[in-house]
This record gives sequence, C-alpha cells and structure tokens, in this order.
Amino acid sequence: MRDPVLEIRGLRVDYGLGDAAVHAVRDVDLTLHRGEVLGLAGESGSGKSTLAYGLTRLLPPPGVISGGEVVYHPVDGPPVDVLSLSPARLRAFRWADTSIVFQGAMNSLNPVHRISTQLLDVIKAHEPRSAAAARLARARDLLRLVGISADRLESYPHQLSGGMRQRVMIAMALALEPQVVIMDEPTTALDVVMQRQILGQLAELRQRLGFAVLFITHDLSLLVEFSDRIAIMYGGRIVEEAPAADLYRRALHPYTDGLLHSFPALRGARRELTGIPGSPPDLRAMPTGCAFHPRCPRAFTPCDTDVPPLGRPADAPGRDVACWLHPVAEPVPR
Amino acid sequence: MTLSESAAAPADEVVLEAVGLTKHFPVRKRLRDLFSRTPAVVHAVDDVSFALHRGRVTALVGESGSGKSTVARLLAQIYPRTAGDIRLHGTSTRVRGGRPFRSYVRRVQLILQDPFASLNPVHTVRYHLTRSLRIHRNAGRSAEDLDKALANLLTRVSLAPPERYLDAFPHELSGGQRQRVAIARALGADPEVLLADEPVSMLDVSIRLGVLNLLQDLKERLNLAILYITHDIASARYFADETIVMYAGRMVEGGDSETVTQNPAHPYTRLLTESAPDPERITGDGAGAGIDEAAGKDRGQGEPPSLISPPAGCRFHPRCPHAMRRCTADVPPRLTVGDRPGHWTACWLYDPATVAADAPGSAAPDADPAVPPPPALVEREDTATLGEAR
Amino acid sequence: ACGDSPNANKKNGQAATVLNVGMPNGPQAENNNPFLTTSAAASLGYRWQIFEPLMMWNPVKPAEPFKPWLATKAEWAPDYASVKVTIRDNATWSDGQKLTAEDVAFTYNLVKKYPALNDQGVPYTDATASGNEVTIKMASPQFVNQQKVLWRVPIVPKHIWEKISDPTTDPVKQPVGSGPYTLKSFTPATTTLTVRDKGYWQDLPKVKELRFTSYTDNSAQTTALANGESEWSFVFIPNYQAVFVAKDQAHHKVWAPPVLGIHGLYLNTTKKPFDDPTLRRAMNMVIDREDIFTTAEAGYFHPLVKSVTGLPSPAGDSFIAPEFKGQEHKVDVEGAKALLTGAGYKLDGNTLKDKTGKAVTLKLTDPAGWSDYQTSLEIVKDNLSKIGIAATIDKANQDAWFRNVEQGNFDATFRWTEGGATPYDIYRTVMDGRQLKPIGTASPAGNFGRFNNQQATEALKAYANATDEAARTAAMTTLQKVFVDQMPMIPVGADNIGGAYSTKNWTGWPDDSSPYGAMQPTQPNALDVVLHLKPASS
Amino acid sequence: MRFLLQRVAFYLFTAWAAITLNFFIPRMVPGDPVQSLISRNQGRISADAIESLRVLFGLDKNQNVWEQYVDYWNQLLHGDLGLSFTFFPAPVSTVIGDSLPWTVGLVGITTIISFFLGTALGVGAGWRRGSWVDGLLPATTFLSSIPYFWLGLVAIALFAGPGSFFPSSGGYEPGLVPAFDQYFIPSAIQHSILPAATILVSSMSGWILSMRNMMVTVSSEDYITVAHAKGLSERRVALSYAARNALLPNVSGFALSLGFIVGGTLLVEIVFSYPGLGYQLFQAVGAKDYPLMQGIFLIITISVLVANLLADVAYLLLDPRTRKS
Amino acid sequence: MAQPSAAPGRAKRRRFRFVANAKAATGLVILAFYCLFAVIGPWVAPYSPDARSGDVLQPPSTTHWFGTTHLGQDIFSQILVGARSVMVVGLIAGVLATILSILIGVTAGYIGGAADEGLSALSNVFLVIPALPLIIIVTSIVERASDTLVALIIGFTSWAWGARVLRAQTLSLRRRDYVEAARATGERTWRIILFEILPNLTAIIASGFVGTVIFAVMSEITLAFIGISSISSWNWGTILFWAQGQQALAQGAWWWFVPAGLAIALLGTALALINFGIDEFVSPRLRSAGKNRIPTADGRTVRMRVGFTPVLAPSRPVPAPREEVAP
Ligand SMILES: Nc1ncnc2c1ncn2[C@@H]1O[C@H](COP(=O)(O)OP(=O)(O)OP(=O)(O)O)[C@@H](O)[C@H]1O
Ligand SMILES: Nc1ncnc2c1ncn2[C@@H]1O[C@H](COP(=O)(O)OP(=O)(O)OP(=O)(O)O)[C@@H](O)[C@H]1O
Ligand SMILES: [Mg+2]
Ligand SMILES: [Mg+2]
Repeated sequence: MRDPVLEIRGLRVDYGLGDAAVHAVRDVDLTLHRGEVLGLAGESGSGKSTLAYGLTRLLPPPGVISGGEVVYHPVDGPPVDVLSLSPARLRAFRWADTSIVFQGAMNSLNPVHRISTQLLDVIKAHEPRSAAAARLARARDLLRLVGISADRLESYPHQLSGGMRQRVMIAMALALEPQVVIMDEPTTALDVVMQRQILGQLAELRQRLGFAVLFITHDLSLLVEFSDRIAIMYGGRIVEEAPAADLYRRALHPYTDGLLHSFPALRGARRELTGIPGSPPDLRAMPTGCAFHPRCPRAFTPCDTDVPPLGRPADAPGRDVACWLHPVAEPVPR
Repeated sequence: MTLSESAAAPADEVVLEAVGLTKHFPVRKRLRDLFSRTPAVVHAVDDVSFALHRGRVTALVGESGSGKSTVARLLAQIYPRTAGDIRLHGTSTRVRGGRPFRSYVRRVQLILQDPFASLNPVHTVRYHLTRSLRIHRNAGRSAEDLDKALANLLTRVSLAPPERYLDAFPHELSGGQRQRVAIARALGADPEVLLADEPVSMLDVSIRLGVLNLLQDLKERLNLAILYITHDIASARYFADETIVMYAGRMVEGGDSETVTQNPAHPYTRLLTESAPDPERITGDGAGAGIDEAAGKDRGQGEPPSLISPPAGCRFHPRCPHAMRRCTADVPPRLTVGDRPGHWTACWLYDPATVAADAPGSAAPDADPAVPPPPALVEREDTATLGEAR
Repeated sequence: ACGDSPNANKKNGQAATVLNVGMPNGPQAENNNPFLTTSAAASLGYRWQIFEPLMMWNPVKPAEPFKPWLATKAEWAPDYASVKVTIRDNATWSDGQKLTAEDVAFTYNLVKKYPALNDQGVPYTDATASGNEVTIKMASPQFVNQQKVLWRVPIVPKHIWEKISDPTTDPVKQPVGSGPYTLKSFTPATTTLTVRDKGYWQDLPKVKELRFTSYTDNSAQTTALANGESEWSFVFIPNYQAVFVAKDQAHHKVWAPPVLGIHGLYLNTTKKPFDDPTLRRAMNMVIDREDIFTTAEAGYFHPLVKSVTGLPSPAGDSFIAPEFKGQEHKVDVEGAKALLTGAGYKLDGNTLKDKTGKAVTLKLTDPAGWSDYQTSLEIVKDNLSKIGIAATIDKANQDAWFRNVEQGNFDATFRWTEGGATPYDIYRTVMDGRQLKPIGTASPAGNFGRFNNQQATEALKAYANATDEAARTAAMTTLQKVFVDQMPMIPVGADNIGGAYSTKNWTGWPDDSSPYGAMQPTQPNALDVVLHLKPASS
Repeated sequence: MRFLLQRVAFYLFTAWAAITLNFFIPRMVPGDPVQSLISRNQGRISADAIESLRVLFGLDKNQNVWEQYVDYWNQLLHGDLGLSFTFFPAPVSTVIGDSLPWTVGLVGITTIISFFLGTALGVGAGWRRGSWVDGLLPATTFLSSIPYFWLGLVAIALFAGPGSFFPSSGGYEPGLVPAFDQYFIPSAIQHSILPAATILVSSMSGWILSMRNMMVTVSSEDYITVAHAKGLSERRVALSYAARNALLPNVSGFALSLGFIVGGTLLVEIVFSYPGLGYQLFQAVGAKDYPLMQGIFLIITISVLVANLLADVAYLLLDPRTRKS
Repeated sequence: MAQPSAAPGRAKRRRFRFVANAKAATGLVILAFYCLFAVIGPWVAPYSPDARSGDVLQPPSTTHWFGTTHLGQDIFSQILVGARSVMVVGLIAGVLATILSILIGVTAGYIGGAADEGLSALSNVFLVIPALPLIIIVTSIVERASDTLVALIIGFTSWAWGARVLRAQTLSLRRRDYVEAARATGERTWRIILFEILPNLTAIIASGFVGTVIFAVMSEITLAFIGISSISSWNWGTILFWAQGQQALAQGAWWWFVPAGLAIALLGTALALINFGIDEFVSPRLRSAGKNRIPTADGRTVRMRVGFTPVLAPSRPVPAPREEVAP
C-alpha cells in the first residue's frame, strides 16, 4: 500500500520568463502513494492548480516548468520522468496513466460534440486497434459506473445537468483505468447534496479500481472527511503534510491551525473561530524567510530571514512540516 | 456624516417583511404551447413570507436554484413581484424606479453574490463609494466632508488605512477586500436593511471568516437587519439568529438557527445537513468511509424538480423517503414543531392526523426499510444534548 | 452535341467574311425594335443593317442632295410641310414579301400614332399611299428637318407590324426588314447578323457576317480596337496615336469628320459683367482651342471649330456668309486686353476690373465625371487668367448640373448644341428667343445662357419657314452676324461623326479623300459604309 | 421551432422595410431617366426626342407616390419587376437574369474559396502561433487594406496587356454565345481568373485574421486542455476540438458575406467590365433606371435576408446548444 | 469631482502599455504622418495640384517625384493636397458612425423591450441595404457634396454594424453584477449607461471606429473614382478617376495610379495595425508576444504551446524510487 506511484521532487513552476516571472510553485516535494487519496488545500492563489497542471504539463502559456522532476512509477516497468517525455510519449502517457478531472465540468466538455464522441475518442486514441463495438460497450459501462443511464450517451453536454456532467468527466477519467486521478476542485460548483453523491461514488470506485487520487479543494471539512493524507500549501510551497485525522486534531503549522479555526462546523459544540489575520502574500513580492511570517501570531527570529525546510519534526513523527516552531529532526531524504 | 452609529429604534423591531411573496418568470413559449391557455412560467419563488428584524441576521439556505437570490432581488425591488407584498415598517411598498425607488434603496441595500463581478473593473474604489454616498446625499458639502465620509466607510469595513485602498482598481484587490468594498458601498446609503446574497461563496475559508465577522459586527454596531443568503448551512448556524430553508421556490422550514441546523425537522433539511461535509464524522482510519454511508439516500434522483411544472403537493415528495399520499396532492401548511418556540416546517409528517391516515413512506419512490423513521414519530432523546449550544 | 454549339464555328470563321463592330455600351437586353432609342438594335446600331430609311443623307456633307434608297425620289412642297416620295419597286422584305408604298405609309402613320416611337419629334399629320407614291404631311414647315423625315425613320413591314399589339414595348425578337442582313443570334454581349441570300434590291455586301459586340466601357473597347478584336467602333480614345494607331500603324485608322453640331462655353448673358458682349468677345479671343483640341479631346474627338461663325469645316463651309469666309479664331491676348481697356475695363495687375471697378470672376461648371469637359475647363481657366479673369472650377453633380443649366443658374459651362442638316440647330440652341425663359424656369431645348436678341429670333423663324433660298441666305447671314458680334456662346469644337477602324481585313471605308458618309456604326449611313467595304487584297 | 418562426417574422418585417426604402430612395434622386439618356449621348439624341421618351417610359402619367407605391407592391406580388428604362422595354427580370449568373458565378465561387482557404490558413496560424503562416499576417493585412478596384487596375496593368493570356475585360470572349460547351466554359473561366484573384487576395486576409483570433481564443478554453490531457493526437485536437468550435462565429460571418455577394463587388465588376449585377446597378444609378435599381435592390435585400436565415440555420445545425427546442 | 480620476502614475503605466505594443506604435506613427500631411500638405506641396505645365505625362523624376498627368499637373502635389480631404472625411464619418452606433446599439441593448425591437429592426434594415450603392444614390441626391457632407452621408449609412455588435455586448453587460449593483445602489439609467457600461465597451468602440474610418476612406475614394461625388477638392480618388478616365493603364502611365493606391493601402494598414494593437491590448489572449520560442538552460529551444508546457530545467536521468521508511 505504501509504495509511491507519483513522486514530485523540487518542482518549480513559473508564469513568464526572467525577471518578470511569477514563481507560483516553489520547490515542491510531494509523494502520492498507490491507492490513496491525497488532499491538497491552501489559500486561493497558493499554487494548487498550478502544481496539478504543472506536473501533467498542461499549463497554458506563459506557464513554464523551471525545475524539478515528476517521476511516475508504473505497476510494472521502470519509472518514467514525466517532464522529459517527448510529445508523442507524453500523449500516450496522459490519461492512460494519469487522468485529470477539471474544475468546471461546464467547460471541460466540448459543447459541440456528443458525450459518446468525447468518451470514445479517448479510448480510440489510446487503443486504436480495439473494435468499435467493444469501445461502445466500454463507454456504456463507464456511464453506468457513475450512475448515468447508458442512453444518455448520445446527449450533448448542455442537455445534462451540472452534476451529470461532472459524473461524465469522472467516467471519462476512469476510462483507461489510470493509476493516478487528479481532481481540481471537482465539486465546488455543486450543492452539497450533489457533492456528497458524487464523492460517494468516487470512493466506491476507488476501492474497486485502486487508483490514487490527488484531491484539491478549499473545503477543509470535505477534505478531512474524504482523504487519507492532507498537504497544505501556502505561497507556492507545501507547509504541512500529514494523515487527515492527525492534521485535523492537531495542526503543527500556524497557517494550518488558522485554517482549521476558520471554518464553522455544522455539528458538535460551537467552536471559537479565530481566522487568520492579514492578507495573502503577493507572489511578485514574496516576504523573505517563511512566507507566512507577516501574518503569523507566533513568528520569531529566524522566520523572517530563513525559509524553513519541509521535514519530519522531532515532536511529531510520521508527518512533515515546514516551520521553525517545529525544527526538522530528519530532512526529507532526496 | 449622517450614518447612524446606533439606531434609536428598539432592537427586534420588524423592519422589512415579505408576505406571500411570489415570482414567476415567463419562459419562451414553444410552438405546441401556443394553443394552451396557461402560460409557461418558472415558479422561481412561491408564497414566501418572513420578517427581518432590526439587529438580527436571518439566514436563507437551500440548494442551488431554489430561489434564494430571487427573493433577495424581490426585496430590493429590482424585480417586480408577481404577487404578495413587501412591507417596510409595516407599510406596503411597490416602487418601480425614479425618486421612490431611490428613497427605497436608501433604506434597503442589496449586496450581490459575486465579489469578482459586482465591482466595475474600470472604476476605482473611490468612484464606487463616492457614487453611493452622493446618490443618497451622504457625501456632505465639501470635498473634505467627502474624504471624511470615504475614510469612515472604509474603516468601518476594516479596510485600513483608507488611502491604500481608495485609488485601487477592483482587480488589485483580493476577493475578501472586494467583498468589503461591496459592503462599504451598501453602507454608503446608510441603510436599515442589508440583503447579502451569498457574500462569501467564492472565498477562501479564512477570508470568508473575515467577511462574516464583519457582518456580525455591523449588525451589532449599526443595528442593521441583515438577510444572509448562503449554501453553507454551517455558516448559517454560526452567524444567523434565525434560519429559513427553501426548496424549489418554497420555504420548507424556519426557526432559530441552532435548532434548524442541529435538529432539522423537514426531510429536505435533514438531507441537507447530512450531506454537508463534516470533519467530525471521520472515524479515524481515514478511508473516507463516511462519504459512502451518507450518500445512499438520494441516489440517482439528486436532480431538483422542474420549476416550470413543479410537482403537485409538497415539492420535495418525489425525492422524499417518507412521502405519503397526501404529500403528492396537498401543499403542506406551516406546522409548528414542538421542540422550540418559533420552529416550524411545511411537512405533513408533523400533522398527526395525516400520519395516522397514511403510512409514512407509502408513496416514496423506492421505499427503503433501512431508512430511519420520520423524526416526528421517534422520541427525541437527543434533543437535550443540543440544547446548551447557545 | 458539341458540334451543334453556336460557338463551334466561331474560331474558324474566315477573316474575310466577318466584320467585327464594337460599341462601349455595356451588356444589352434582347430588343430589336428599330424605333426605340433604348433598344440593343439602336444602341449598337444594327437596326440600320436590317431596316432601311427612305433616303441616305451624308452628315459630313450636309448640303449635298440626298441619295435615293428605298425611295427613288422625294419631292418637297415649296413650304416644306409635305413630301411626296416614290418607292422603288424592287425591294423585298426578308420574309420574301414585296416592299410597297403601303408599308411606307403604314410606317409613318405608326410613328404619328405612337408619340413614343416618334424619336425625332416631327409633327406628322398623315401619310397616304397611292400606287408607288406616298405623301407624307406635316403640321409645319420642315425645311431644317428634312433628314429627320427621310433619313431617320426605319421602314417596317405592315403585314407584321399591324399585328403587334403595342409597338412601343415589343422587343421584335425576329426582325423582318428590307436591309441586306438578318438577325442570326443575340447575346447580351454580341449580336450576330448574317447576310441575306437573295431578294435585296441592290448588290449584296461582301461582308457575310456582322458581329456587333458591346464592350462594357471605353477602355475595354479601346483595348479591343488596339488588339484588332474590334475593327470598327466609335469611342473616345485618349492619346489615340499611342494607344490605338501605333499598335498597327498600317491599318489602324481614325477618321473623325465634324458635323453641324458644336460644343462650347455657354455664358450666362444675364449675369454682370458677362451681359457685356465686349467682355464675351475678349474672352473668346484668349481661349486656346488648339490646346483644348489636343489635350482634352485627344487631338481628334471634337474637331476644331476654326470659323468665327462657330461652324465646323467642311460640314458648315457652304453655309458661311461671305463676310465671314476665311475668318478664323486666333489666340490674341494683347488684342483682348486692348478691346477691354477700350471698353472701360481695367487690368489691375493680374485682376480684371469691370466698369464699376469690381474684379471679374467666373465659376466654370460641368459634371464631375465628364473628364474631357473638365479638362477643357482647366484650360479655359488657365486662358482666362491671362486677361485677369479669375475662374474657379466647380465639379458638379450631373443631375444638378443638368437642372441648373436648363434653369440658367450658372456663370459659364461647357455644353453641346443640337445638331442637324443646317446650322439652324446650332444657332437655335444658343440664341432662340422663343426658348427664352426667366432664370429658374427650365428651358430644356436651348438658350441656356438666356440670350435675348430679337433680331436673332426673327432670323431663326425666317430661316425655318422661308420658301425661297434667298430668304434663307439672308436669315443665315443675320444669324452669323449676331453670333459673332454678341458671342453668346464661345464655340470650341464640333461633334464628330467618325470612328476608329482597321483596314486589315476590309477596305473601302469613307475618309477625307472619299467622304461618302458618316462613319459612326450607329448612324443610318453605317449600312452604306458596309456596302462599300471590300476584302483587303492579300 | 418557435425561434425559427420568430426569425421568419423578423425577416418579413425587415424585408418590408427594406423594400419600401428601396422604393423611395431612387425616387428621391433628382433628374430623370430621359435627361440621363440625353446627357449620355451628348447631343446625339435631339431635344425633340424628350417628349417621345417621356411617353415611352410612361413618365407622362401623373401618379402620386402613394399610387405608385401600391402599384409597385401589386406588381411585385405578381412577380413583375417592371420594365427597365435603359433597355426599354426589356423586363427588369430579364436584365437581372442575364447578369445574375455572372456575379454569382464569379463572386460567389470566389467568396467560398476565399472563406475556405482563409479559414484553413487561419486555423494553421492560430494553432501554431509563430509559425510561417502567422508570419504571413502583416502581408495579408496590407493586401486587404488595398482598395479592391486599385488592385484590379494594377492586376490589369501587370498581367493583362494585349497578347497576354489574361483578358482585361468582359466575362467571356466576345462573339461566343453563352452555352455549356467546350468553347464557352474555358473562355468564361479564363476571363474570371484575374477578377477572382483580386477579390481573393483582398478578402482572404479577413478570414485568416478572424479565424486565427478565434483559434487563439478557443485554444485557451478548458475543453482544449482536457483534449490535450486525454492524449488525443495533435491533429484531432486542432481540428475536431479547436477548429470545430472556432468555426462557429465565422459561419455567420460567412453567411453574411454570401448575402453581400450581389451588392458588394460593384467595383470589381466595373474595373474588369464584368457583366454582372454590380455593374448593372452602377449603370442603373447613372441612368436613373428606377425599375432596374429597385429590382437589383430587391435581389440584394432578399439575398442578404436569405443568407441571414441560412446563418441562423447553420448555427442551429452546427451548435447543438441552440438546438434546445 | 463626479468621476475621480485614477492616480497619475497608474494612468501613465496603462497608456504606455498600449503604445508599447509594436503594432499599435507602428500604426500610430504612420497615422501621425498622414495627419501631419493632412494639415500641412497644401503648404509643403511643391506645385499647385491644378497647375498645368509643359511636362505632360512624365514618369517620376527629380522635378516631379511621382510624375505628371496629361495636363502636366504634379501628382506628388495632388497626393499631398488630397490627404486632407481623405483624413477629414474618414475622421468625421468615423466619429459620426461611432456616436450613432453607441447611441442606438447601447440604448437598444440596455433598455430592451419595444425600444430594443424597434432599434434593432432599424439597424437591420440599414444592414440589409447595401451600403455603397446607397451612398452612391444619396450622394447623387445632394447637389453640391462637400467633404463634410460626404462624410456625414457615409457616417449616417455605416453605423448599423457597430450598433449591432454594441447591442449584443451591452446585452451581456447589462446582466453583469456590477450593473445590477449600480442599479441597486440607486444610479440613474443614463449614468449607468454612460459610466458603468460604456467604459467597458471601449475596446469594441475603438475598433469599430477604426473600422468605420477605413470604410469611410474607401467609400470616399470609390465615390470619387467612379465620378459620382462632386467634390471639388483633390483627394486620392480624384487622382484615380483622372487616371482611369485618361486610360493611364493603356498609356503605360503607371505612376499616375500607383502612388494614390499605395497611399490608401498604407493608411488602411496603419489603421488595421492600430486595431490589432487595441485588440491585443484589451484581450491578453491575443498577445502574440514574440517570446514564442524560449531557450532553456542547456541550450535547447522550446516552444510555448497549449497542452505541452515547456520544461526549462535540464533533463536528468530518472533515479530509482525512493525507499519509503515505514512510520
Ligand atoms: N498567467 C499567469 N500569470 C501570472 N501569474 C499567474 C498566472 N496564472 C496564475 N498566476 C498566479 O499563480 C498563483 C497560483 O495560481 P493557482 O491557480 O495555482 O492557485 P490555486 O491555489 O489553484 O488557487 P484557487 O484556489 O483560487 O484555485 C496565483 O497567485 C496566480 O495569481
Ligand atoms: N431572469 C430569470 N428568468 C427566468 N428564470 C429565472 C430568472 N432568474 C432566475 N430564474 C430561475 O429561478 C430559479 C431560482 O433562481 P435563483 O437565482 O433565485 O436561485 P438561487 O437559490 O439563488 O440559486 P444559487 O444558489 O445557485 O444562486 C432558478 O430555477 C432560475 O433558473
Ligand atoms: Mg485553482
Ligand atoms: Mg443565487
């Protein structure tokens, strides 16, 4: 269970070149293990989406990957460096091994093609020799898998409701049974009832198919409930990473702590909500040292000068944090 | 400066009241409808009544498309209403435009849903606020007065120092800051009522909290009556004194916030609260089991009903696990739920006569014996534990 | 099936049997009605190859007697209000029937009955046939309109036309005429005529096929002429030596004989100081006709009017009064200045001041699109500045110009006069007191300059109604005297009735050495020209 | 369906308004057909002819404008466009019938070629920004800024002198009878090359530009990124996803340009003396030939409206979103 | 201080950004030249454009830079003097059509209802009627068409397209939250149109203006070329008219029509360039910045393209998977 399927090391992603570049993702290390759900949360603009698109090389211009590596470990065969794949091999790699569910289902489906066309062409592109009938059968199965009747195959996207479209995207993501599924805020546009339904189905499918999920959302409650591990991003860096329950019970990083004290809970006793003072950092003029220090209630001497490394703190084994309050006992091995 | 820091009027006075408010949007006719007598309309809001009190926040929750924004716009008189009445301090008002409209909006201000869209990208913060002050003649006489009023407004919404924000364009502000500007603009009119349409839905949790705290603060300091519209039922619990739940254009439940969220009466409210993500639900092994468990009840029918031809009777009945025959025929009236004063719901389950005549769940689409029995029929042993929340 | 195509023999048509005629008139609609000015037959001119007039008149030599054609003889009554014509007996229609005096009488009665067909406006009252003679009666003396009666009316067969319900709108799809050609095919661009095999009253022409092509505009027509596609046309060719003649020095020719119709600068004789004949004469003295002729009219198009009487040569030679014989226009700036100062004008530096001390200025007007007139005005403007008259040029809107000129709202404008068999039409257009209208009321038929001279009006009347030659000569002399003295219009060039042609395949065209007829393909003489053509010997 | 009905009602109204305007505008022009005929002939038609021509054209009847308007509609509804003055008494429908095929043939085919070629190049330029196709843009911009007629003049000067393969004027070799045979067709094609090339050069860059910009816009849509993420081949993404969607707004532009075929290329026809409708219209305006002017305007109006309707229908077919009944 | 102005520093930055666009800058420079000549043309022209001389139909030489006409007039002077009329007509017509299209399009879009139906129908009728023939007819109605009048006629007949585009855009803006918000604040209708909606339409209005100017210049020149308009002053169309009337082509006098045509084409290009500039300035998506090819650290060049984010770092051999330490 704990063997890695996707390893991100020192990934740096910029928007633009040279001096004008915005460093949206800085030296991110992250490992996704086979079959797990890794949640990714953080303030708006902290670089979550950029990370997700960057590691699949789908960032539109002016995004560029300026450093690091992304290693994919197939079930069998040697590891692959995704960043050095040729366009043709990258195309083959995509979807078959890593698929993505984008934020807005509304815009992710081509409005002028039928659902069937869009489902079938991904199968056809990767398995050109398969029989047409077999492909169609697979497409029907996929739709059924996500709880949509197969006769909706001939619909156009606009004829489906938002929830159905989102489910079609999930079905499409699973079409080639990839090892990794990346989901960028897949349910923000939906209401809670719909959201719960979709995630429920997804959890079921994951148990059946055993893919790993990188799940990005703002909704911490959802994340805590749905994922195995959670990574928190701030200012382009991962500031904390821990098993979901641990993180929820005890946040090490002051930013995580602030986040956890920012959302009201529906159940249980009413908690004090403190929030996080100040405003998010400007990516073009990042504070020196720890990016969070200007807002941190517990900032002290090294915080404004030195960037804390991400690693295992002595006081909390089994989790990673980047904060001078919890000095690293053992840096993450490279 | 005319903005009243503390209103003399007693708190809890009803400021704005909706009585049987109804809004039907006409839809484009199709050829075959040409010959039918009844015009096709979207029943966006049907028979909605509630009151906003001075110094209190009323939350309006419900799924997407249930008519929440429409209610807010009706109250702001941006849309003409189809039926019903809007009473400001007890007097019925209907304004169309011109001077009466302006004097109405001076007292009732609307804050729109999306902070990214509700500020004109070509104008500075100064322009937006100046306009609001000027229209409602709160700008004073001289340029100095105006500057003072602007500074005052910005400080009030915690955008300090004001000079830093006055000449900024919207795109230079963060979402939370924009939302505050939008609120400041509404305050520029020195209103008695704030209609805040999902003021935080687009924001990040930490920024969201800041805005909500601000509203809370304003309510207390200025004695405003606030209508707080949201999807996020948990935030309603925290910030609203009273919560109203809407489903498909109708009000289905209302009462004190803590009661409605902790002890929901209507099956739809229950579905809503159960579906809301809840970190407390994690069992510890982190396998996401909670998700599966809650998802079972509404599978495959998660679609809201058509509002052009809404279901007869209770609009929730096609999805309701406890639906009875009566639910498919008669619109349920407001029924008081016994647990708290002021808690009511529109559900036949709370009418003992109906329940006696008709087995709950007998008309449900796929009656599932595993579903817990309707709340009215079980003894509420958990009520006591929730009581001390407030 | 391809062999059946009408285009099949196009390429191998032998050069010596076909004559290609061109006109720059744009695409045509099928309409062979010989009476309608708007028909393709009139526009391209082929109506005269199918239908014939009673007599041939030579506009180049207007005073020469008419040549017998369908009529062998025409006798005018002394008052010229009726004419008795004798019809030849050997003419037949192309459907084989014989042409009779009945047909001729029918034709004239038809024209009388339908004013829409009477494009010459002759007031016919009646035509009666008896034997082979026809008497045509008119309401007034027609001495000056003889050619309109005998030369411009195409004779049509009674047996066909009496069945046409409305001859004013009938396109006459299958024309039957007495001429040597019949219609072979029509397309909007090209009409083909083929020669009759028998029954023509004189020798059949050598040209077996006539192709009338309508080019879309002047430059297309010019190009066609230059490369030999077109062998005969009437079109304005700027710099014709370089553009046309030089392309085939040996064969490409232009002959542009003048007729009794002129172009010149009309002056508004009611406007001060142009109501003064002295000033008008002085202006006449500085205008450089040569320059206009070579620069604006490409050295041929409007032949120079040299005689002071305004009559072109040779067409007008026989009409010039003895006292003006040999008197020609010359540019004489000094003379003009002297004339002006003598009359009380002052030349103040570069400005001419009239008797009241006001500077003499003038606005020259012509439609914007008429480039030869515009060029002429440029030259006139230049010339007038020599005697201190400041002229400006107004490029007017064509319709507005038309209206303003007819209503007398102008200072000076280039325009044409009517043309005819005698100088009467020229002088009538310029000086007729009967056309005199107040400024603001239109006088469409002439006297645009509001020239008011009793003597001239009387002389015009006398000339048209005279019953003897002496009276006519006297009237003509009076007219010329008034014209020269008063100079109500400054004559510059004449209309030409010539054409551009090629002698590569056909010879026998009229030219200065043998001016037997007009040269325009649209004139009745065109038939005469075609009959004169012989294959170029090779 | 209702959408279509609504459109049709709208078109009928526009047609009525346009036709009415077409009726009144020519009548506001000063001068009359007789005068124009005389002035075109500069003295070769005598002033005495004026009366006969007025009678001929029926201008001597003193009908008031309202009666004329009613008559006009009456005739129109009977399919009668009246008689042309210039070619009196040829019916306007004959004159239009003679020239319409030329215009439709030349300009229509050219417009279609220009659209497809321009669109194809635009797809290339927009998809691979910075490639050679993109490099063509400044040049095509320059070409499209040149007035049509001037380009035509230069083309004639450069290519069409005597002895050249390209004729400088006309629609076919004079002397040929229009027929579908081996003499006429090649001649018609030969005559159309230069004018067609002129139109092509100056109109194509518009398509290139608009298609390129649409491609660039569409390329940044989410569904394109998804298509890339799906690992589809470049060709498929470019054509079936990007170009297919980018084409939509251009389709209505194309349909509109089809509508302007008839009226839009007057100058090319004038410069090349091409026997089309634009040339006829120009002549008719000069000759005050109201019936012909009205007839041609009618054709233009109808073709623009039909093209608009086509655009609507094409949109309906191409964009499933609008098909929602 | 009804409309607070932006801080000077910021405004400067924005304006500068527009001019920094190479295309726009080129276009502006060319246009500036034309405007300059429109003003000073008649004074700097070496000859009077009407003046005849003995040098008839001379090809370009040092005395006559662009050669002479059949009357010996200097074509260079005619071009210089003609610039004014062209620019005046283009600008007046452009301004007029733009104002009309704003008035009609924005009003129709914002007010909606019957007024919208009426105004849309009006602009559709104007769209359906072919512009050029209409202009020809209208121009021939008036007797003495001055430059201004021609410009007015062109302006009055060419607003429809712009109005249609503006209406569509206004329709979408009208539903924007900030417009609703302004309404809810109590703004009056005219203020909403003028201050909330119009500023957001600037790009469309500007490109519509540029488009109309091009169209107006073309129309004016066309009118003069076919001899319809009665403009007494010189413009480039008049030059072409004379060249055509004298069959300059057949006479081999290429210099007679080439300069005028190039002058028109260059003006059109300049306006088109400015149009691109505006488009790209407003829509960052169209910014085709020259940095399409970028060098990487190890000397390769990669291309920016959708779907394949370039990787600038040198590629390293793939290391073995890291050993996971069990917690
Ligand atoms: N084209 C671009 N040019 C410059 N900066 C950009 C560009 N696109 C994104 N950024 C910046 O990169 C940062 C990271 O953006 P990203 O979309 O990854 O944030 P995110 O964490 O996904 O936020 P959200 O939760 O709001 O989706 C943001 O601060 C954003 O402003
Ligand atoms: N202008 C309109 N014309 C027609 N139907 C409308 C209009 N505005 C809203 N509706 C319909 O009325 C219903 C209620 O819409 P409303 O915007 O009030 O929902 P909401 O509860 O605010 O939803 P959300 O949470 O998504 O904002 C929806 O079905 C919507 O489609
Ligand atoms: Mg994101
Ligand atoms: Mg809403």
